[in-house]
Amino acid sequence: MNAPRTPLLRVENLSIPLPTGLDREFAVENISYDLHAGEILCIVGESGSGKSMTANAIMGLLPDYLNPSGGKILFRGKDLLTMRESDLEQERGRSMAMVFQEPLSALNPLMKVRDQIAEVMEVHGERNAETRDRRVLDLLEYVGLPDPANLRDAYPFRLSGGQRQRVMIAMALALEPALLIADEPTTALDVTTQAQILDLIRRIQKAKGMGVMFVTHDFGVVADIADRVVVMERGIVVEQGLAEDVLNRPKHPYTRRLIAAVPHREAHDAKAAAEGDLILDVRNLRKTYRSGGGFFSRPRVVNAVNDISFTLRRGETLGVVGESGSGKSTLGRCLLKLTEVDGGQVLFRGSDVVPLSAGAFRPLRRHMQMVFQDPFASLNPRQTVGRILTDGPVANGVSYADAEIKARELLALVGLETSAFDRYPQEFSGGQRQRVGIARALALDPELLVADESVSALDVSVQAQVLELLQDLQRKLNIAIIFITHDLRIAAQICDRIAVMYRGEIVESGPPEQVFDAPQHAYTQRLIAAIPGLHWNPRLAVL
Amino acid sequence: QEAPPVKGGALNMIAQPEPPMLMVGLNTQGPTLYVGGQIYQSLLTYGTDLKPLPSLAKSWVVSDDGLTYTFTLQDNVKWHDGKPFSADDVVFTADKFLREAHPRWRLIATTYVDSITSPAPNQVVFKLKKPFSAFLHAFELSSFPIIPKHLYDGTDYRTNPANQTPIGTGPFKLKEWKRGSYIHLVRNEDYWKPGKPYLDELYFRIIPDSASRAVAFEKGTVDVLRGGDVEGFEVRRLIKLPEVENTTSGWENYAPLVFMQMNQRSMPFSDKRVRQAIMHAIDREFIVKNVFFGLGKVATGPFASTTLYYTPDVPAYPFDLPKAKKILADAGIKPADYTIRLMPLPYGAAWDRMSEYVKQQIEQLGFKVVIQGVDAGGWSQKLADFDFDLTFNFTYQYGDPALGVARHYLSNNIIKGTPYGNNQNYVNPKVDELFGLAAGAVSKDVAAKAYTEAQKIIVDEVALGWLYEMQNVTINRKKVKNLVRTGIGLNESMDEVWISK
Amino acid sequence: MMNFFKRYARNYGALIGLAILFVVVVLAFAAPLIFPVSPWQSVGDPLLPPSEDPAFPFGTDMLGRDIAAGLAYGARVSLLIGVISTAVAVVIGVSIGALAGFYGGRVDDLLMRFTEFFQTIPAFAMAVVLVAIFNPTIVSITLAIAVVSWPPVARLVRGEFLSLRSREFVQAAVVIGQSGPRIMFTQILPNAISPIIVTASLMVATAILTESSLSFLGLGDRNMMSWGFMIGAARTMLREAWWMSVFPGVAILLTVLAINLIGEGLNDAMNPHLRGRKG
Amino acid sequence: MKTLDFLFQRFVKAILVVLGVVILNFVLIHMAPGDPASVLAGEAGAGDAKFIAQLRAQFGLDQPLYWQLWTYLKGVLTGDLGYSYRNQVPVMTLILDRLPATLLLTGCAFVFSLVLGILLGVIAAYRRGSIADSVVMTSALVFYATPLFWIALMSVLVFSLHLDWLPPFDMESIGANYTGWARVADIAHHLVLPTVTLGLFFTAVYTRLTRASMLEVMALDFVKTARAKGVPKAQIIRRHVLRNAILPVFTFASMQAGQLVGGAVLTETVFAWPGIGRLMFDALLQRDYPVLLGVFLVTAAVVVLVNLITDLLYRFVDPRIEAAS
Ligand SMILES: Nc1ncnc2c1ncn2[C@@H]1O[C@H](COP(=O)(O)OP(=O)(O)OP(=O)(O)O)[C@@H](O)[C@H]1O
Ligand SMILES: Nc1ncnc2c1ncn2[C@@H]1O[C@H](COP(=O)(O)OP(=O)(O)OP(=O)(O)O)[C@@H](O)[C@H]1O
Ligand SMILES: [Mg+2]
Ligand SMILES: [Mg+2]
Repeated sequence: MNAPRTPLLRVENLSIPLPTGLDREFAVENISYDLHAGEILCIVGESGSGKSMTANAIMGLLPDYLNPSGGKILFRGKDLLTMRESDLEQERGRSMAMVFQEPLSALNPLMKVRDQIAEVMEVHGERNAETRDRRVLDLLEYVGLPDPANLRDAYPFRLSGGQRQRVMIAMALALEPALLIADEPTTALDVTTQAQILDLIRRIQKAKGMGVMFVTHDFGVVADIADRVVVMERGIVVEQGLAEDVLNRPKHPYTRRLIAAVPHREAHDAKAAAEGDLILDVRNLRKTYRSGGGFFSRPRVVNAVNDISFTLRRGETLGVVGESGSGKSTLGRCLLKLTEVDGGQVLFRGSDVVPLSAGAFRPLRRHMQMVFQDPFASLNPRQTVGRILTDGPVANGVSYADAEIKARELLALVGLETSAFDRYPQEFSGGQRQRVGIARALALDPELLVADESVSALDVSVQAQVLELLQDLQRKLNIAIIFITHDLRIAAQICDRIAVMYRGEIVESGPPEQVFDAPQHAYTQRLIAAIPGLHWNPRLAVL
Repeated sequence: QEAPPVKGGALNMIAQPEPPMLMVGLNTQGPTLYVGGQIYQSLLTYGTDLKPLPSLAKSWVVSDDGLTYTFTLQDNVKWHDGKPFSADDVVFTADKFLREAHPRWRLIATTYVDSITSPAPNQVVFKLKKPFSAFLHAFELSSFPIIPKHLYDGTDYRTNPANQTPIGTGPFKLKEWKRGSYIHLVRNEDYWKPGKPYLDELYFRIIPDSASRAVAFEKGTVDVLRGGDVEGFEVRRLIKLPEVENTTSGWENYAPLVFMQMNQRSMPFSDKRVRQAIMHAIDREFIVKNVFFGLGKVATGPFASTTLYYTPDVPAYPFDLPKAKKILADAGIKPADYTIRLMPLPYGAAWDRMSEYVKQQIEQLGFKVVIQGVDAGGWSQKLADFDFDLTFNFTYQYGDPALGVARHYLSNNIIKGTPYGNNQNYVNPKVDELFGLAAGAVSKDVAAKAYTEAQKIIVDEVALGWLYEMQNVTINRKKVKNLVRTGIGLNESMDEVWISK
Repeated sequence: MMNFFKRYARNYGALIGLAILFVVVVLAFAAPLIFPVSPWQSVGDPLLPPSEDPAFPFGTDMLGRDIAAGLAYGARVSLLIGVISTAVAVVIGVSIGALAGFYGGRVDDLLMRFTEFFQTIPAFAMAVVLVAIFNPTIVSITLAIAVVSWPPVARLVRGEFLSLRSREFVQAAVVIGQSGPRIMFTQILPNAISPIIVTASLMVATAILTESSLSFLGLGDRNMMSWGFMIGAARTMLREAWWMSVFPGVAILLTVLAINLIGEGLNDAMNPHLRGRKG
Repeated sequence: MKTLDFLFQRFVKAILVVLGVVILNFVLIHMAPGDPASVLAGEAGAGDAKFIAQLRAQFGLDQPLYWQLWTYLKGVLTGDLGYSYRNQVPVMTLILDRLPATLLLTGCAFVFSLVLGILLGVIAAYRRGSIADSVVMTSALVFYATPLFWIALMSVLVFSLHLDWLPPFDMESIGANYTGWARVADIAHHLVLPTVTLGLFFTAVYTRLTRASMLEVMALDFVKTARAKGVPKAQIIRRHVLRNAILPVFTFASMQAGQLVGGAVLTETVFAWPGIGRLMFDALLQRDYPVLLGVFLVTAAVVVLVNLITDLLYRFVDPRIEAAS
């Protein structure tokens, strides 16, 4: 990195104002940074900090009603902001390309993979169809897609998320651009797939010497791939520098806060939970989904929960981890009888709840509560927080007056002001809403709490607060918790035991240190190897 | 001025609506008779003065006691398929076919006819059980079309394939029927009137929309418009076109007369004064002028003014709202106590307008009126079941009061099951007696006297609320000659019609 | 709420629509005051062209009835039938859609086949047949329109229920032990209400069009003056008296247009995209 | 296999719908007031019980109800939709006579409205916010709110009676007896007004739909991808947006086939177009229930058929269908 070289991309004092009436004046304000050829620049920051906005501004993909009010974006010395649209079109796809977050929707559903990739070459002057075709084949092979000859004639819906993201990358690489912008390209993917894609991007970048701008909110990813880092907070660049420095010696308090919140398993203090009473005993639980199928074709059968057994004691936290689709949520839903169970027993306090009818089970529900994933979707937008918190006790025969007193206590317990009682969920931030969700579950004094990805939708710093709250509550109330997550690091941080699920089965279970440090099952091993930023220990950062 | 007839040419007319079939023995709807009248014929026809005229019967004799009718048939008449026509066909028609298939003939035959015989191949004799002054009026095309025995005897009449290929004795034969488009008839070369018909071809065009029918006439695509082919307001416009003439003649035998039927089984209509008041409350001139575009004439009583035995010398009911109200007040009737169900005749826009008008007028007397929209089926069923308060109806007179008029007033004709009887429940023994007397009279004078007296009583009691006599206008281009000659108008065999060059 | 009105008021067309509808509603309510004589009553010479006689600014028809009076009374019929039939359709549609969407499975299958059946068969032809067979009265017309117009509501509500049912807050309600019907009414329905309102408002417009079409074909209630009836009666007189058909047509057009504008305004104002997550 | 399943399901569904309509029809026939026999007898001017009984036997009205339903079903299967008492012709004959005219009219109106609607919708979406957009969308709004029969009447008033450009009634010049191309031209001349008036409402519908759909698709991520590839705007619209946006318009349009028939009743009535819509109106005036219900059944069947065909076509156009469900 020799400084005098003109950078490949230079963002200079860029400001993009937001339409009036939104929460802040500028989406990004006065930001500046450089990106050199042959390096990976990571842009990190919490949701809404303006990461995507800068990326889109560079590509000239901002919506019509958002216009930069000042600054320059110099690409190889030319200001992209003053360039004519037709000239910009020439640059896009040829010298700079972009990969988006959501591989599902970023591909045209009605166009074959081959045509979508070939189109880049076509619009940039490659007239020979045969050449294009050959190149498509090469590209597909290059990004590591299996059976490219057949796959190129597939429509996107046939591909998995990871495959689609590879197609997107192939498309971006088609003309070997000098600049690749990747906006959270792995956020929607599994850890294992994420690791592969990160690997691919790194490999390509090395091979082609591109400049890569990589947007992410995951410090693990930063640690894995970044040469340099830009940290953004609410539209402002608060810190930038070499990855090494920023990760291990963060200067700005915001950066420090972010890093401090990164999950870490060391924090786990092994507590003696094994003595509590047995509260849940699951034996050979089964759940099979059947869908499609008809007169001439067989239905698709998914053994989402396949012969699962485990036990849980009061005050214990069981982490359930596994990749997407491994059946974690289904397991949770079966336990709470949110879905029909196909076989096995769920002994709750010694008696089997599986055979109970919905009506007979309803009185038992108050003992088993749930905290949901999406704090926006899990609260009825038409009800006040008070109503949300009192509905449960009222449905279980508590008088409204008592329920209200309890609700106000709970608000205090989860760290919200009691004035929240009369407000609507929309008036709260994500973290606050998740607290409301937890309070709702606690309103019924449950003995078992199922938390399904309860922190996945939250930013790291908020995530840390909520995790802390959960742990705190468990200590106070001595509840048993089943904590479902796809993030091994989080599970390791707060669970007493971890069960790893793979294709509907628990392939391995034990205390976190055992699962983490001496994984037995090959799948667990793969899972752990894929965790981004494994070599970097945020605990060691100088905070 | 009268140029000699010339032969040849095609006459374009309209069949509206398209007739279901042309077999007049099985279907007596207007268009069927219109087209079928050129193919089938009857024994007699009737002049505009309603006097019988020869058709397939060349002459006829009535015995003095009025019980024996002897018809002598034309010579050399052949069916369209070449088979000779004879008295056997007439006997078959009268005794078998029409008795089974034709309700009006069946009634006459069972009530009056004793026997039907053919003493000679060209003679038919009807012997009656009792005298029937109207008997000679029962031989018009719609009542008594002659059916070929050789095609129908011993078959199921309704499913007989010959219904699709009608065979008659008339001046024209069916050549082609393109459904939805036209019916094409051609000259019958073997017609029994020598040298006739003059015309080579007849086209009956099917034009479903009334506005297009008017345009078709304007443009010269058709030469003749029959009454009902176009809307009333179009008539006013079309008759003013150059080279066009019109006549209201040709409907004397039918003389349709429109009336209100008020159910006299219960109040308010069981009170004659209410009926009288209502007659005064309705401006019948207004109806004729604004609803039916002047195509009619206010009716004075049960007999159409163009028919036999009509007398204008009956009580009159001029439009006079105050008087109507006074009649009710004098009678001590509180109209507000009554809600009258008005059931319009579902025959189209003009009839709807009339219902709306009548409703308004009766409401002005203080009655409450609700219009009870029904369809044709519902209308005839409700009327036939006596389940109505007030409705409209009209009757064809068929030349003689005994055939078309008396049925609405005779107390022995209060029969459930038909909309065309004495459904309003009018009962007056004196009237029964007078109609009986007239029908059985051998002498015309006796009949006339009885009918005159009956009319006076009926009108005074407002047995029905007569509104107006429909006037159907036939419009044609002037070049079409001899079009309307008789009282059955365009249903008449067009064997004398010709087109000037 | 304030926000809602503000958003609505931003929409120019929606305001115009509201203004027009306001006039029509006033006209409907005030009809007996402005025109004390029945609209069926002959009050002038037949077939007076508009503005020939200042007493009849819109002219008279073939029976000398005041077209203006007909327009005013017709507004009552249109609005009445439009609103009631929509209400009935919404009740049917919401019930069926809610049951299907909430319970899913067999119930859903059955109800949706039923709905599809009604959606496939030609709606207007069906309305014609129903009214013809049960005789045109205000009740049969209203019901016939309702019977042919509920399926979209059912589908909409089912869709909403289906997606809301799997939403986490509904599962939360299950978990805290609320009963099925209670969840349907207190958790799901309030969240599905705005699309229902928007759809319903647009359905009123369609219902008015359908009613006028039925009346035009002679399938109106014979005791009520309606716009479609006026046009139907005037049809044969097009050449002689254009005003008899032009004015009622304009009345329908304006009313339906107004309601559509309002519906779109409501849609924009309630649009979940705009509402977003920030309240 | 999936395709077979799909075909099978769609056929069963279509047949069930038609069967449903048949049964509905039968129920309605029996709800109709007025026993056909007494109606007929009434029209024949006589109502004696024997005559009515004879008619009842003739039309099978004296059989038990389930037997009548069975007979009716059997009849429908063999194309017998009953008998028009009024016209003395089998209902099927009447309908088959008139069906081609209606198919011609609705077909033309369908194509007209779809082509014009999509065109205008695309223009409006492409030039969103421009004057062209406002003009198109305002007129769409107006035509969407205008009663079809009234547009028809007004166009007769203006284009036929006033300007005398186009014939106001019928499908052919009466009695002209053209043949060959002259006849085609004549019919086309007559077709213009009905097609346009019937089509305008649907044009408005499709315009609005296309525009909305285009805007929706234009906001989707893959459009952004295309822009990021450097594809020019016009090509994005053509290649990426249009196809995705038009599919829902097509689906909707095929579902509208039933509506089109409803419109045809009104249009044919005004223009005296000799189709089944007109037949329905005539049957309505005369309350000829067998014809009314026959027309209803046939239109329902045609609509089901159209939907079936679109569904099948759709399978080829949209690759995703196979994956769904
Ligand atoms: N299309 C838009 N219209 C208006 N405001 C927008 C738009 N897109 C983003 N914003 C606002 O701009 C700011 C920055 O958004 P941006 O999408 O860049 O955040 P981000 O850092 O990418 O967040 P995330 O991690 O959630 O993707 C936010 O306040 C957001 O609400
Ligand atoms: N309602 C359903 N019908 C059919 N299949 C389903 C249904 N719900 C889940 N599945 C399937 O069951 C399997 C397990 O799904 P589940 O939601 O339990 O996974 P998960 O481990 O929670 O995944 P994620 O991390 O993505 O939430 C998946 O293959 C999924 O496709
Ligand atoms: Mg982003
Ligand atoms: Mg899950």
